[in-house]
Amino acid sequence: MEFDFNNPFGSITRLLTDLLLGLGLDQPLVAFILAVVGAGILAGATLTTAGVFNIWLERKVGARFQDRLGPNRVGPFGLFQGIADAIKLVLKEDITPLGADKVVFNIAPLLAVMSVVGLWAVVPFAPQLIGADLNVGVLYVVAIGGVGTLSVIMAGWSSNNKYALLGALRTVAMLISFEIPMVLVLLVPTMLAGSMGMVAIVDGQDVWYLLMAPVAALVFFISSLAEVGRTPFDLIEAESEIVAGYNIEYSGMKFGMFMVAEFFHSFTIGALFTVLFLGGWRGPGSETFPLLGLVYFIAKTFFMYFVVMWVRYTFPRVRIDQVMALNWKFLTPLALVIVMTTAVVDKLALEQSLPRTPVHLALNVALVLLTILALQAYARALRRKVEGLPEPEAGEVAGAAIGPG
Amino acid sequence: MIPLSWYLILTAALFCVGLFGVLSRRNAVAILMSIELMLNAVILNLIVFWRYGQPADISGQVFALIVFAVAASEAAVGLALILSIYRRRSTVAADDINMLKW
Amino acid sequence: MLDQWMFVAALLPIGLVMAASPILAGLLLAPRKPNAVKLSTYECGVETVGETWVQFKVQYYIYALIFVIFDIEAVFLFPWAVAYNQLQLYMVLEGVLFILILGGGLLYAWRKGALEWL
Amino acid sequence: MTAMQAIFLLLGLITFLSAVMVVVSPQLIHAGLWLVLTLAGVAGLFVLLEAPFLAVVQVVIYIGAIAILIIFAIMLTRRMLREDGRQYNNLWAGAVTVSLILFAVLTFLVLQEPSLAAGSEPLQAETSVLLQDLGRSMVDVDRFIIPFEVASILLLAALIGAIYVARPMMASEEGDREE
Repeated sequence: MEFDFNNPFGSITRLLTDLLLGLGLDQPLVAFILAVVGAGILAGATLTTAGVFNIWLERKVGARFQDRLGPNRVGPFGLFQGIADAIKLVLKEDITPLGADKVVFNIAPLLAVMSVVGLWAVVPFAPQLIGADLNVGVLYVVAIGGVGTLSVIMAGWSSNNKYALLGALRTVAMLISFEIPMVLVLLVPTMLAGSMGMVAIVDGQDVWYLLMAPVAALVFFISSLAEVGRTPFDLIEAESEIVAGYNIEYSGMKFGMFMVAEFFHSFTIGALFTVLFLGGWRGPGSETFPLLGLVYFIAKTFFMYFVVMWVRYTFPRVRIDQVMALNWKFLTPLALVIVMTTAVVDKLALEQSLPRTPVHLALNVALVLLTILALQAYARALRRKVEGLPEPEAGEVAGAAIGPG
Repeated sequence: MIPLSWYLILTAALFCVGLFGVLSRRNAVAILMSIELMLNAVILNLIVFWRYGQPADISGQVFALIVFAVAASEAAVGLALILSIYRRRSTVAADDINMLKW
Repeated sequence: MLDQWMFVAALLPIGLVMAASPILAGLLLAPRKPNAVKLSTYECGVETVGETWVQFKVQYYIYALIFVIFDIEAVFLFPWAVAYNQLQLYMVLEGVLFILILGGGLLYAWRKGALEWL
Repeated sequence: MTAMQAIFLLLGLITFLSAVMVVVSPQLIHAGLWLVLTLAGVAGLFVLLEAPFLAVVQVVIYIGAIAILIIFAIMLTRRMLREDGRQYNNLWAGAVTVSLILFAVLTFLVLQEPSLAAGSEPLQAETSVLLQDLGRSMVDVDRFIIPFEVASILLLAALIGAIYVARPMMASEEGDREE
């Protein structure tokens, strides 16, 4: 069989399949072996990128934002800093506190990593290069994210530490709250592509969904930032309030796993955003040269990752009551409105045979204007209320976070 | 292939485990968890019969989805009631909650 | 269909193993000298008072409650969104009605102050 | 035994054993975590039954939402449980008997019926086509539009009811702080 350069990834799979079949193995067994090998490569490559390269990148970029140099001692430009850190973490003593629930305590970091690695199963890197083209891809992403929530609760509960438990409850409350607008706006790409499969969503993006649904993209971006627990939503690690959050009792490599999961997750956000709203691997020439598609995908992903870092080093942390209010009183209603209007307007546009993209853009502009007006009215009402009342106590909210415990 | 009877025996087992939990646990939250087990057995059974009976007709899946909604509503309201009783009576043991006795 | 899921079934355990292997390496390489102070609960050096199980606020439960309801709503809408291209206008409007009914629930929660972080 | 049967047995075993652990764990949080494993096993069985949508729905709703709700409730009612050693009521022996008898009867009935030994036919349509059919049927006036809208009203009722029940607790907590 000759190698088809227009379809390199499909060809490699076929070559390997033929090779293994030639060894006299059964068809299902070959499929299983290929799945295991592919999964191993995928998990290894992404985890190494996240654990070693991304942490270096983030520290370097963060340093530049703050007018520092960042890591520059180990290797060229400090590139091997991540490896040095990993070695250090491996050599650290691993402490399991007294009174901890050992089994749950040890499973929690594993689940945290697994929940992020699992997300990559449905990410299409290039044409024909996807782990599993599930036709429920979008919901699968949400489902695997739920496992991450579970790992937080397990870590916080098993540590037998007040701060860990408090941090975990807070984190979980925030994670599940932000899941709602995220799931709701995921309906928009699903609706536009007519499928939940990631490949179908990428194929449907002749025009990037960022242009057709910018507000939905923004809501998705904000809520996924909160899902990762990145600044401005890093209440998970709010040192000044709850020491260090749910992973306070973890040390050594177990803590390292939580950290890898977090960095990996914010990188994954970039990839998911790319697939859902930035056209995935699509770009000029990517149809004929799939390798170019891979390059586009990686470039877009790293760009989105850069935006995540940009946000992180630009905005201050938000208070927990503000975060919750932002979610329940702003993002959730907005997401509901987006879903409803997109559904109706798109159907109307199709029936009147109007061009889809301008109609959607007009809808989004109108939505933004209405949102601004609503926010203005809300702010005015709030100001009137505050001016009518005496000044609220400053310590009220900080004290409220802990509750009558 | 997997015989239909295997699935049915498994769901029967799940249901009976749940039944045992409902009948014997003292803690109201544990009873609720057992009810969730039973509901899950039911949903699994619905899907099994959909798959082995009439896979072309989607109604089995619709039915299962509605049961999901019912299960979630039941859990939400049930747990709220348990919490409320706990606040008043400081107990979650089902056999101590006997205000409606007479 | 099932060979797609086989990849997921392979990836999730591999993710677990990849997370477990550095931890196991740590078990082999790292020193192990536990003592009572090291193993005690970390609270910034302050002695732990009382049990871990302080009473938590009901507000956490209420958020989880509203979350459950809206999660199910979104899940119900996904098949509707997948079939969107084949739907007629009145069918789309039925989906909108579904959202509006639950939007009423959000409004109720808002009015009752259930969304406030106290 | 085929590979499918082996996978089924493995998943079934995980599901069943963790279900047993749910009802026997003395510590409620552990019971909750075992419940999560049971639910995951059932989700795996859904995949095996070629209902991938229900599998992810099972994970999203049950593991991601209901299990979290239950764990929150356990944490909020924790104070009582730890002192309270007795996990079973006086009926437990009867409960074991009833459950075992029911299981025996059901198994007996299932094994009696020869038509139940058959395997499944392959699906006629792609699962994605089925998913579209599912979506269409839920808003089609001739099919399941009433259950669909009633489900939303049910959810609304559950939301309002649960908030109505839970609100006095919030009010009392506010009172606590002011004291």
